[in-house]
Amino acid sequence: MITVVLLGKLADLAGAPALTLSAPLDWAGLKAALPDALATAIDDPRNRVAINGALLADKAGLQAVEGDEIAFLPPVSGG
Amino acid sequence: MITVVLLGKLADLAGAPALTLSAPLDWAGLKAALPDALATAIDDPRNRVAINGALLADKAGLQAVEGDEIAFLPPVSGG
Amino acid sequence: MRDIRLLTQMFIPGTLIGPFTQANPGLGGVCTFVGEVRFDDGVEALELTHYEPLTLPGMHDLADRAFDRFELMGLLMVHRVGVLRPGEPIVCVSAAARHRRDAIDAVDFCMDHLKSAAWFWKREKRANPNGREWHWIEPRADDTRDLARWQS
Amino acid sequence: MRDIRLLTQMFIPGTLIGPFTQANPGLGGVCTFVGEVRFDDGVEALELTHYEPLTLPGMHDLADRAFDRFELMGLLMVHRVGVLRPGEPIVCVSAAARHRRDAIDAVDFCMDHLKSAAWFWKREKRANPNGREWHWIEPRADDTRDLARWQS
Repeated sequence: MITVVLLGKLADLAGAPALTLSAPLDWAGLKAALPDALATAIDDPRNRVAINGALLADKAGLQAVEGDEIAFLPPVSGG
Repeated sequence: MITVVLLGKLADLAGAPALTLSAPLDWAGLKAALPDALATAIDDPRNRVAINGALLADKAGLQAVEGDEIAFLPPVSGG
Repeated sequence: MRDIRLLTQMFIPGTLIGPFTQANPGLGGVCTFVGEVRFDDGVEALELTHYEPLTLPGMHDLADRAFDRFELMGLLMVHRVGVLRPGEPIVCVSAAARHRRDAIDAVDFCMDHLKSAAWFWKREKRANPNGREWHWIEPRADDTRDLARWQS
Repeated sequence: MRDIRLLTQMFIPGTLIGPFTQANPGLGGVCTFVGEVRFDDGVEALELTHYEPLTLPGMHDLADRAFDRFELMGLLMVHRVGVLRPGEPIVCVSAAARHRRDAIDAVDFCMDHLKSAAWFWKREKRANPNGREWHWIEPRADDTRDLARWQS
């Protein structure tokens, strides 16, 4: 299993703060497994993606395996 | 009587934090009544002069009468 | 003295700053900023979410950069997460240094980065005629501008 | 809330800042700077003289300018005079505002002016092989430069 953690308003798009998906997943597989609105949102360059706590410089290169945690991080809120 | 208050290192030049002089005094009279070193120091534009708590823009225009307080203010100390 | 924390409960800044100051003997100055949840019209609560694997390491990273950039003796950086009510402290940054410029600038630097570059997401609960709703707070242009001051 | 004081006795900044913060409900942030007498080699005491008819009015004048220049809710400005020992607080400036930039900049502004443009004279008592002597502290170029930042 792969856990997807959704931060900020991306959690609203998913309707939940976390999702569980089957391993393994590449970027295309991940998007196919997500609700449409969320799949579109994570392509937006302002939304960052981390795997196991490390930000991805190249989202499309994502390779997630069993036990991994993926996080979707929208722009942080100012003060 | 006129009180002369000496601040900072000007008090060292006078040997006391305050002096008492006879009224009235103009700038020349004041300088004549002071020890030489102090008379020279108060001509230095970095040393300011106040009368009754008001800074003088033009020291040479000083006119002090009975009961006045003159203050000699060297540059303030930075932190 | 370096003290970096995420807190899930209400805190009283004075209880942190006294011991922090004591822990940096020989300092010349301490600058402290405390941010509180403002009483804005209709806002009943503020919720801060964070992403644990990034947020605390990000704060430590920011502290490293502050120590590199300024001559500091100590740095305290405490940030709340969870649900806060108006008037509660949300952030406290305190810097101790031999000289005031380093202390003041370090606090300014840390605050600008915590506001715009740290991994926090905020939403506020607002009362309106139809009840209460949570609204996400968007990044502000001001905060991005503040951050740009430190790029040189 | 405006609180400007010259103190002749040791003070504890925390006892001033708590009530000051409470006295400005609705604030977004409070910035505070506390300066202490540093433990410099051989320095046993610092004496601050002031000239009453100019010093306190000068601090009020500075407060007026800070209120004009920044959007402040409150300003606390407390300065010691008399003889202080290393480790004792010498100055405390605290600014409360809706936004952090005003609070931080107001403290910075007041500190720069208190250091270079307020009517205080300092001398320190130093121990040397021949005993103990008082030495006047001269203005520093750094302080004049800091002040020039606010001329624009």
